[in-house]
Parts: sequence; structure tokens; C-alpha cells
Amino acid sequence: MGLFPVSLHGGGESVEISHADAALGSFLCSISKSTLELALTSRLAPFRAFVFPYVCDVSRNVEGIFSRVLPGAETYMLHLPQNFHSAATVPFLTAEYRRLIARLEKAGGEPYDPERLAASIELFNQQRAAIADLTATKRNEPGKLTLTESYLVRRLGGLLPREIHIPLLHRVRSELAQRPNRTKDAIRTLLVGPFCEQPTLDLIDLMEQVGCYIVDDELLQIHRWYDRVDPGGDPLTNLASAYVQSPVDIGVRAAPTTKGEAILRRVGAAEAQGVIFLTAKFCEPALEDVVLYRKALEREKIPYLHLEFEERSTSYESARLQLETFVESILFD
Amino acid sequence: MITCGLDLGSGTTKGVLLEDGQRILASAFAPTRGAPVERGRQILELMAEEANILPGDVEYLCTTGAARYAFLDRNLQVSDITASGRGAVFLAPGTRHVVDIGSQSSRAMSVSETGRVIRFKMNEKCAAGAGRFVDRCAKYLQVPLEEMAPKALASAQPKIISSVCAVLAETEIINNVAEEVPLPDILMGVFLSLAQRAYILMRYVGIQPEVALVGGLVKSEAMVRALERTGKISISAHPMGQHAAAIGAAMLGYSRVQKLSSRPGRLPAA
Amino acid sequence: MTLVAGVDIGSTTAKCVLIENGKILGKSLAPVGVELVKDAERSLEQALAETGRGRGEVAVVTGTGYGRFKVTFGQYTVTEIGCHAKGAHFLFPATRVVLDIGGQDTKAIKINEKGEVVDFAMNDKCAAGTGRFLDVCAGALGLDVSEIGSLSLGARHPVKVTNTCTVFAESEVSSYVSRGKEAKDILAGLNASVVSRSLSLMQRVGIEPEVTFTGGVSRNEGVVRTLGYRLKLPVNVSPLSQYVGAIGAALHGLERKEATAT
Amino acid sequence: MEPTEGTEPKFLATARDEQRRMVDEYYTNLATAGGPKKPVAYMFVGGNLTEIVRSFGYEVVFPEIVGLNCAIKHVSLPNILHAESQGYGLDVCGYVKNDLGLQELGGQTPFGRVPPPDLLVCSFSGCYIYVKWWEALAEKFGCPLVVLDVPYMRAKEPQAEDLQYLVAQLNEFIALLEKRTGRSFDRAELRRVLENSRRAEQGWVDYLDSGRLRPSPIEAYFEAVFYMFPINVLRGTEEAADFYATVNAEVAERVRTGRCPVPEEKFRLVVEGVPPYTNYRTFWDFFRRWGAVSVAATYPKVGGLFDRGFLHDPARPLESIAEYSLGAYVNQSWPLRRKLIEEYVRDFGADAVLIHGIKSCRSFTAGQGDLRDWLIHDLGIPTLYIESDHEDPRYFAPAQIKNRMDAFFESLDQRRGSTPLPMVRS
Ligand SMILES: Nc1ncnc2c1ncn2[C@@H]1O[C@H](COP(=O)(O)OP(=O)(O)O)[C@@H](O)[C@H]1O
Ligand SMILES: Nc1ncnc2c1ncn2[C@@H]1O[C@H](COP(=O)(O)OP(=O)(O)O)[C@@H](O)[C@H]1O
Ligand code: SF4
Ligand code: SF4
Ligand code: SF4
Repeated sequence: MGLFPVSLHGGGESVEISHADAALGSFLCSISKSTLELALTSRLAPFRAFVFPYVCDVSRNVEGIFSRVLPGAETYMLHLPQNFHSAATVPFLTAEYRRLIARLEKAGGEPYDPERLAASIELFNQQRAAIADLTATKRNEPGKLTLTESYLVRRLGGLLPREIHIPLLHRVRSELAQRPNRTKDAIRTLLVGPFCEQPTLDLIDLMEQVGCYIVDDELLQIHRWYDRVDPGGDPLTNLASAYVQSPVDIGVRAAPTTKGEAILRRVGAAEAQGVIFLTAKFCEPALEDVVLYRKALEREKIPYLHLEFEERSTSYESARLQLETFVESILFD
Repeated sequence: MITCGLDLGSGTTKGVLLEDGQRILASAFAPTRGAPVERGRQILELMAEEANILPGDVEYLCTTGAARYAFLDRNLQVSDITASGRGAVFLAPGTRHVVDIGSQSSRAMSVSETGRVIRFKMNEKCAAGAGRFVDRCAKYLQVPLEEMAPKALASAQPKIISSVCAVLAETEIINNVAEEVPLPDILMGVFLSLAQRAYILMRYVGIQPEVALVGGLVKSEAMVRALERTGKISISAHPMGQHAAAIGAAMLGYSRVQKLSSRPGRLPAA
Repeated sequence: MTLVAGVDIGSTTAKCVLIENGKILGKSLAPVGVELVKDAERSLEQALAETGRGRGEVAVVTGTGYGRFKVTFGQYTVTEIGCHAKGAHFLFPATRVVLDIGGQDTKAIKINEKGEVVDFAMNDKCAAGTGRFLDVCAGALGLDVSEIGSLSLGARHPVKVTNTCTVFAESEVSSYVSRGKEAKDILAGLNASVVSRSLSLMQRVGIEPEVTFTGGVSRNEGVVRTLGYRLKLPVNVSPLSQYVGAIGAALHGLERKEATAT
Repeated sequence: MEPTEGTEPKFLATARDEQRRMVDEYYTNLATAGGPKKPVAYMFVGGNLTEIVRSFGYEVVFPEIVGLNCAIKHVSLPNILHAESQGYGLDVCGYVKNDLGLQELGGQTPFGRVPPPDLLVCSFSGCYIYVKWWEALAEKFGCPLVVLDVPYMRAKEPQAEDLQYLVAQLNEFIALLEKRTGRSFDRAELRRVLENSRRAEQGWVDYLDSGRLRPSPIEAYFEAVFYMFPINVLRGTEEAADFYATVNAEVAERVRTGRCPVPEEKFRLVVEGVPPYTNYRTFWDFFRRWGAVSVAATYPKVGGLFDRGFLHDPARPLESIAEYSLGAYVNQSWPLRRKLIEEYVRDFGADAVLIHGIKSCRSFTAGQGDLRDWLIHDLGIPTLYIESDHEDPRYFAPAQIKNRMDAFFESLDQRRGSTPLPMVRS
């Protein structure tokens, strides 16, 4: 429809929050605040449309403010269903996509074309497959690349045209094959929580610095929302079914089983020795899950650590202290 | 063999000299005043003097506390949570749960019989729950720190502070003073509100006997009573509790030496 | 010819101002203790002592500030929001926005051409970004608050202060010290963080000239300069800025008195 | 004007006693509920499906209502602290913490025991935290959790796509209830129940509408919130329908005798936001001493927005239940919420808007600052924003809140120019 998708992960650490606080309220995650700050300070002028997935009440309400402060752009709150069992969900989501399309057509000035969508689905499939490959390497040979590397390569995927990002991922893959897998005496750790707001690079780095291998993570969930999407047939229906069938199990999707079982399964799959919960400050969906997760981990005597982060933090003393203690508690006898 | 543990805390610097991982030869303590490295050195010298040895006789030095990285003449550094768990069990071997209240943070941890930390939780969001708050109240109410506990213990109806913010809590205290709430009640209220916050951490980790209080607040009997009252549990507070992390660091240093000397090669500096 | 007094019992300081015929005759400033009623009395006495007038000559006493109800000998009380508005209007009649940073709260007040409050916003979360915040951090650097303004002006590489929590900011300051940062750079960072908090409050009421800065923290030149720089507007600061609440109270009292007289 | 100290509010005497009896009866009945004979379903207030669930013989527990009752009775804090010790942070919704804490502590409240759920119905209209909350309860009680997805309202009228989706889910839900209870769905019975609902709703709307009168014979926030119990919890019963007739008779009496909740009505307010239940009276006093009365409020519409034309329609049972769920106040997008508040100000002749934000609630609260900005700067309506919490007394700072209220009313008064200066004596 003549639009280039960019994923907006908040404003990052360089954006100073001075307007958004007032508009939103106090107990809110940084991604919502900094994203709104960008809008309130006219830094989103180049964008013609904003799609807010309904991941939580905050993202939803931010859309409501966007619609007031950026009257010239199209804004749409995409209602992501939470009922994964109803026969009506796929038809609804398909209809929901149609409503979105109507808006995007207005913004992009080009009509929706199912064939182009199918082609785009194919492209995104390739991107997801290559990303899955990268995360599998991290799981199987964690010494080969750092979490920071893995993260940065993935993060580019939200900014670059997919046609450029996919070959890049392939190149990374072949270069990794050349790299020796130097495994340190580090703790295989599952990283849970940062599925929406992203931690700073320093913090991502710190976790491995103190002696963990993050063998599986929830970072940049946006690139892993679906498995493969079938490009044939009606692409919208396919997207909707892919959404419903997605195995993604994060705080903003109603749980398929109990949270306790889910975390133990994931620890098992990652062969992790411990879990780090790294949740965005004031991210209520993530925070509430942690309580349920940790009960199950305690039952099974699996060590875990819960840290909270903000987009704009420069002091990591407390995080370092806790991470070190976590590592030491597993390493020392 | 002598190992040294230095706890370079944000409020105070503590040190111990430990012989063969068992016997405390010397200990020392001084307010950090923003110069942890200098303070660490002074303490080391003080202790050497007390133990009648030369600082060079210390075979292995392990730092802990906020400035543990800043002290370069160390062999090892460990986190102060790890260290204080060890130290608490050294001081009171039956300990399975440790509450550490220092100047800037409170932590609760469950520990194994060797003092290994199993689970822990520290206060993060707000500063209202640690020693600095007590210091400020002491200053504000013009009661010397040492006199707070005896005065507080005379309280009949403690006035608990409800505000979550350390600074706004001060205002609340001001209001209490203005409303002529007796001083002991205000003071005990300060400790109880600290205890309530600590108790949340403790329950998060899971409380099992025996419970030991360590960190600077062991010096205050009122703190011990407040915790006991809040949690309806009994709490041990060793007079050396403020040195728990330093002791733990010295112990960890010792076991590190043992491990390394069972292997060939020289002692490395961390 | 009516001599009126305004007594502002703040969280940190007690201020009193005596006004007659639109002229400020006397004033006093002292830290508050625990006995606020006495502090209030004393501040009036001190201001009177400066003028040589007697207590009996004061026609109206109006209390304001968070301890306004402790001005038990006064006739009226008005919130400090109303008083800072009026006081700022008195000193700078074209004022439309008043920023008051006191010991424990920060307020942005929008006023109309008559000095009436149109809208206001106050810090709500905590004591972050207030005078107390600067006091505590200055303490961590071993400085007095009165020094930090001028010192910070010499900063070349201001640090970034992320912890707006007063208590954690203190440890952040210590950590900067131990990393060898210069005091002036740290101070500039602190001032900047106070300003950015205040801007956020000012946004709530809407910023338009003229802006008048009142309250104790307006005596900090670093904050004043940074504020002007960030607003890209000149900022009015009176040498009497810490007394603005008391001035407003006195004027409110006078108005009230005149209204009841007619 | 000298603000007067708040006098004890005069509730509608008969209605108050009547409601008290209904509440008591409800909790007494709950005390023996649970298990296959008298199964218990948990549900949310917003856009609830009480009529359907009751028609299958379920007793319904609304943990939000239990929560607000706990807060009013000053017993929420221990529950909250208990939940915090389990790991729920300071910023997690107070209702969630109160409930999970209470459940862990055995479910005993001063007004009766809250029975554990046999079924968790999560038809989440407007708050995602509902899902999280119910997940936690499902984990604790090991009981089935049904999620009904209620699309967010982004247009003034419910859209066909949304209605179809929701009706389909309701049908699936009914099938599930049939399976679980062994009963078959009785459409005629549902119609009859909806007839009662409709009557209660009409009565409720009449009550709320009387806020248009000057002076207002009702307090559309503090008093209306008090009378929300039947419309939210007992909707569909004969009793609830009759209740509002009693209420309205008394309102008529007030109008006749001129005895209004705020004796000298000075400021008419529209109030937005969840009340600080922990300090309900104190908060109200801060208004009344200034002669301020709420003439309309959004919060009493959290259950459903009946006063804007929608009433349950027995002729189209499921469709109208779906429309009802979609239209619950917190399920409305911000543009719709803004519009509604603007209409209230105009229709009820309000002088100002008061927004009460809940620190631990994002759904209702995130964006209220923008609302304030819009009201003041775009519409020129004086607006005060106050923040505290609905369940957690630690966030209610009386002195600060009072200070703001005083300053706000001072300025309203001053700008009105009635007297040169408002003066408050303690
Ligand atoms: N007699 C006392 N009564 C109450 N508190 C005390 C007393 N002595 C010390 N403290 C508290 O102990 C704190 C220092 O604790 P400590 O564990 O040494 O801190 P850190 O390791 O963080 O520097 C001080 O902030 C003070 O509040
Ligand atoms: N000379 C000064 N330079 C810089 N800041 C000052 C100076 N004097 C006072 N302050 C600041 O002003 C604050 C007190 O402001 P004030 O308006 O008197 O507060 P309050 O009305 O709440 O008592 C102090 O916390 C301090 O930070
Ligand atoms: S970080 Fe959490 S609370 Fe914030 S928008 Fe994302 S999911 Fe919502
Ligand atoms: S509420 Fe107070 S103690 Fe807490 S973060 Fe804010 S200033 Fe710090
Ligand atoms: S709407 Fe707010 S108060 Fe209600 S359950 Fe959701 S988060 Fe809690």
C-alpha cells in the first residue's frame, strides 16, 4: 500500500521525557512514555500511519492520545484477540485486518493488493526463518556469539528493508560457522520478560559479562510472533490463523496452559540452569507473570533472578550486584 | 593463613582478618565518606596493627560492597549479598534466613548450611527502607543514632509511618511531631516501618528459622524488636553483624585459596 | 494605610513579609523546626523587629504554605498556590506562568492578567526534583545548597543524573564522586535534572511568557540559567523570590480586609 | 465563601437500608456457595455476563466489588501486603493484589467469606489486567478459565464485525455452560431476566439523570457509586429492578423538600476516575466543605453505559448482551471517552471536571493527563487532576490532596469573582 514498515521500540535513552509524563501518568513503562514523547515533540512527522497492537492497556491508551496529538496521521489500535479457542477468532481477526487495511490505504494512497501481501508474507517468512536460525545458534553454541550481537542483528530487522536484512542474516550465519565455539564456564540462562520494551545494550551486555549465557530470550518478540505464515490462499486469513496458532508464550497473550507449566517447559527446552526475569519497570503483564513463574521454579529448585529495567538508566550497580550474586549462588558451593 | 575481607560499603567500610577461615583476628570499621579506597587501606592498616602483623602478611584479600571494584589491591571480589550470607552463617551457624539492612539497601536471603545464597531479594524501587532513612530521622529529630534504640524501646503506642517515600515520610514525621506524638512512639514507628518493608522482602524469599539480622542496623535493638514484632518470629543479631559481609568475603577468600593451592601455579590476582 | 503581614510556613523555611502601601517594609527567613506555631510567631516578630513596628499595628495576618494552619494568630489562610500567583503578579505584573520550587514540592501555576490562578500542576510522585533533592545531593558532596548554584555555572561536562529519587540520586552522586567527576559537573547534572522535572510540570499548564521563578530553589543560579536556556525565554527572578508566597499572602489578606470593610 | 465543614451526608434512608439488606443477603448466600450444587463463577464488573451465568445456576463473585468493599472497610492493606510478599510489585493493580492476597489468606472478609471459584469467566471489557488476574486465580485454584474476547470500542456504535465475533463467543460460552452444568440453555428465561435488567437500568438512568437539576438532588459520584451494587451485581433480579424505584421515589422527595446532598450547591462537577475507596469519606469531605457536588460521573458507568441510549433488549438477548459488553466505559477508546465527558459537562451544566487517577491502574488512568490537557486547553473547562489509589491507603496523602482541592476551589471561586478571596480555616 505504498508504506514502509518501521518498528518503533520507544524513543531510547536519548529522548528526554518532559511532555509524556503529564499526558500519561506516573506508573508507566518507559516505552509508552518515550514513544508518546516522540509524538508530542513532533519527531514522528515523517510517519503517515501508526498501528498500535493491543498488547496491553497502556499501548492501547497511548493510541488514544496519538489520535489527538497527531490528527494528520492515521492511527489504529489493532485489536489482537485473546480468545484462542473460538471458531470466530480467525474470521474476526481477518475482518480486523480489513479495517486496518482501509486505514492504511488512506495513508499510503495505494490500494491493497493480495498478491503483494502474499509476496511480503514470503519475505517475512524468510526473515523469521533466518532469525530463528540465529537464536538456535545461540541456544546450541552459546559461546559463538554474544547476546548483544544476536540482539543487534535482530534489531536491525525492524529498521532495514527486509530485502537487505535477510542477506545480512545469511552472511552472519556463514561467518558464525567460521567462528570457534569457545565455551566459558558460564551459566545457561533463560531470559524472560523483555518482550516489549527493550533493555539498554549495557544491561544486555552485563548479563553475559557476569557469567551467564543467555541461551534463549524474549527480546524483540515482534520478529518472532508467528511461525511460518502460509502465503497461498487468502493471505489475510493465513495471517490470522498464524496469529492464533502462534506458539509464542509471553505475558501479553492469554496463557494456553498454566504459567507454571509453561516456564518449566521452556527451561527444559533451553536446557537452562537458571532463569533471569528482566521486566520493564511498570510493565504489569510481565510483572504478574513473574509471580506465577517463580512459584513453579521454586518448586523445582531452579534458580532465578528478577530484575527490572528502564529505557533510560545509566547506573547498573544494583543490577550488577544482583546478577553477580545470582551467578555466585550457582557457582560457589 | 590470614585472609582479609573488606566490605567497602556506601555508608561504612568494614574489614576483618581471618585466620585459617575460622578465627577472627581483628576487625575494624569506619564511615566511608565517599573515599572507599582510602578508607579500605586505613582499615587494613588498623587491623594489621591490632593483629600485630604487617599488611603484607595478608595472603589473600577479598573485597565486597558497593566499591568492591574500586579497590585494586585485591585478589578477589564477591557481591555483598553472597558475602553477607556466608558471614551470617559464620556468626550464627543455624541461620537459614538473613536480613541485611545497610545504609542504602535492605536485602533478605535464604541460605544453605554453608551460607550459600539460595534466593534473595533487595529493595529497589524506593529508598524508604534502609539505614539512611534512620540516619535522616535521627538528624531531623535531633536524637543521636546510638540513643534512638533505647528511646524507641520505651514506646507504648508506636506511630507507624505510612508514606512509601523516604522524603515524604520525613514530612509525616514532622506532622507527628507537630501533633505532639511522643518521641519514643515516633522513633519506634521509624523502625517498625523499616521492618514492614524488610518483612515484605523476607516473605518474598520465604522465611525459615533461624533468622539473623546483619548489617549496620544490628546495632539497634529497636530494629531487632521491630522485626520480631512485625514477623512474629525471633531474630538473632550478632554484635559483629555489621561485619557479616566482611567476614563472608574473608571466608570466601580462604576457600578460594584452598581450591587454588590444591592446583599447581601461583595465586592470581582477580 | 494598612500594615499587613504574610506568613509562609513551608516545609523547610518560615518566611514573613510586612507590606504597607504596596511597599515591602520588612521580612524574615528562618528554617522551620518542629514547633511550627512558634516558628510562625517568631518569623513575624523578626520581620517586625526589622521595621521597628509593633505587633499591634499589623492589621491582618495571613498564613500560607504547608503549615498555614499553624499561623494560629492570623486571620486568614490561603493555599501557597494562590499566594505564589499573587506574589509573582505583584513583582512582575506580566507574569503568566509561575514556577515555584520549594523544599518539598514543585508547582507550576498558570495565572491570568489579574494574578488569579487559572491552572496549576504539582509534583505528585515523590520528593524528586525538589529543593530537598538538591539539599541532600549537596550534602553528599559536602557542600551547602547556597554554593551549588554558582559552582555549577563552571561546569564543562555535566553528568547525567538518572535517579530522580532523592535518596538514590544521593548514591549516584557518590558514585560519580568515586569515578572522579568534578563537583561542578555533578551539580550541573543535578540542576539539569531539577529543570527537566519542572519543565514537565510547566508543560502541563502550558508555557507562555512571562515566566517567573519563585521559591527557595530560584536562588540557585544554575537552575535559573538552565531553565532559561531550556525554555528559550527570559525568566524573572526577584531577589525576593523566596518570599513570594509570603508576599502573596499579605496581599490576599489586604484584599480581603478591604472587601469586608466596604 | 467560607467552606463549611462537611456535614454527614444524608443518604436516601430507605434505599440505603434496602441496599444494605441486599448486600448482606448476597454475602450470606455466597458463604454457602461453591461446588456442583451451587457453583461459583468469578466475573468482572465491566460489561459482565451476569444474566447468562446466573441462568445456569451459578452464584457470581465480583472480586472488584469485594475489593472495594474491603477498601471501604479499611481491610485491604493486609491483603495487599500479603500479595506483595508473594512478589506482586508496588505498581500492580490494587484490586488484583487485594484479591490474590485475600484468597491466599483464606477468603475471609468482615462481610462474609468469599468462596473459591468453580469457573473463571474472563470476558475482558477494557482491561487487559483481567486476563492476568484470572490466570493467577486459575493457577491457584486449578479451575477452568474461559476467555471471552471483547473487542475494543473504537467507533461510537458497536460494529458488525465486533458484534458477530462476540455473539459467536457467547454461543460457544453457553454451550460450555450447558456441558458443565448439564442444564440446557433457556432462552425464554434469559429474556425474562433481561426484562428485569432493563427495568433496573431504566431506574438507574432516571436516577443519574436527576443530576441535571439545580441544585442537584443527587451526588452523582459518591452517592451513585454507593448505589452501583444492584445494577452491577444483582442486575436481572426483580429486587434490583424494584430497588431503583425506591431510590427514585426518595429522590423525588428530595426535590420536593429541597433537601439535597450538598446543602448549598456552589460548584457542579463532572468526576472521572475510580474513587479512592480507602478514604472515601475523607475525599468526599474535601469536596463538600467547598459546596461542590458531582452532577455526573463516568465511574458509575464501568458496569455499562446505560445512560447514553443503550438498555438490554429482551427481544435480542445475545446481541444486546454483546452490545452491552462492548460499550462498558473502560472499553471505550480515548476519543469516545473524551467526547462523553465533554457531553456530561454540557448536559449537566458543570463548572469543572475533577479527575481522580489510580496509580496502580493503567486501563482507566493512562491518558487522563492528556484528558486534563484537552479539557483545560482545548475546551477551557477548569479541571483538577488528583492521584491516589483505589485500594492502597498508602497512596492517599490527605494533606497534599486537600491542598490541591483547596487551591483549585479557591481559584474557581476567585475567578467567579463572588467574593474577593476564599478563606479556609483549617
Ligand atoms: N546504633 C545504631 N542505631 C541505628 N542504626 C544504626 C546504628 N548504627 C548504625 N546504624 C545504621 O547502619 C547503617 C550502616 O549500615 P552498613 O551495613 O554499615 O551500611 P553499608 O554497608 O551500606 O555502608 C547506617 O546508615 C545507620 O543507619
Ligand atoms: N541560597 C540558596 N541557593 C540555592 N538554593 C537555596 C538557597 N536557599 C534555599 N535554597 C533551596 O530552597 C529550598 C527551600 O525553599 P523554600 O521555598 O523556602 O521551601 P518551603 O517553602 O517548602 O519551605 C531548600 O530546600 C534549598 O534547596
Ligand atoms: S512494556 Fe509492558 S506495559 Fe509497557 S506497553 Fe509493553 S506490554 Fe505494555
Ligand atoms: S518516592 Fe521518595 S524514596 Fe521513593 S523514589 Fe521517590 S523520592 Fe525516592
Ligand atoms: S481497570 Fe484498573 S482497577 Fe480495574 S482491574 Fe483493571 S487495572 Fe485494576
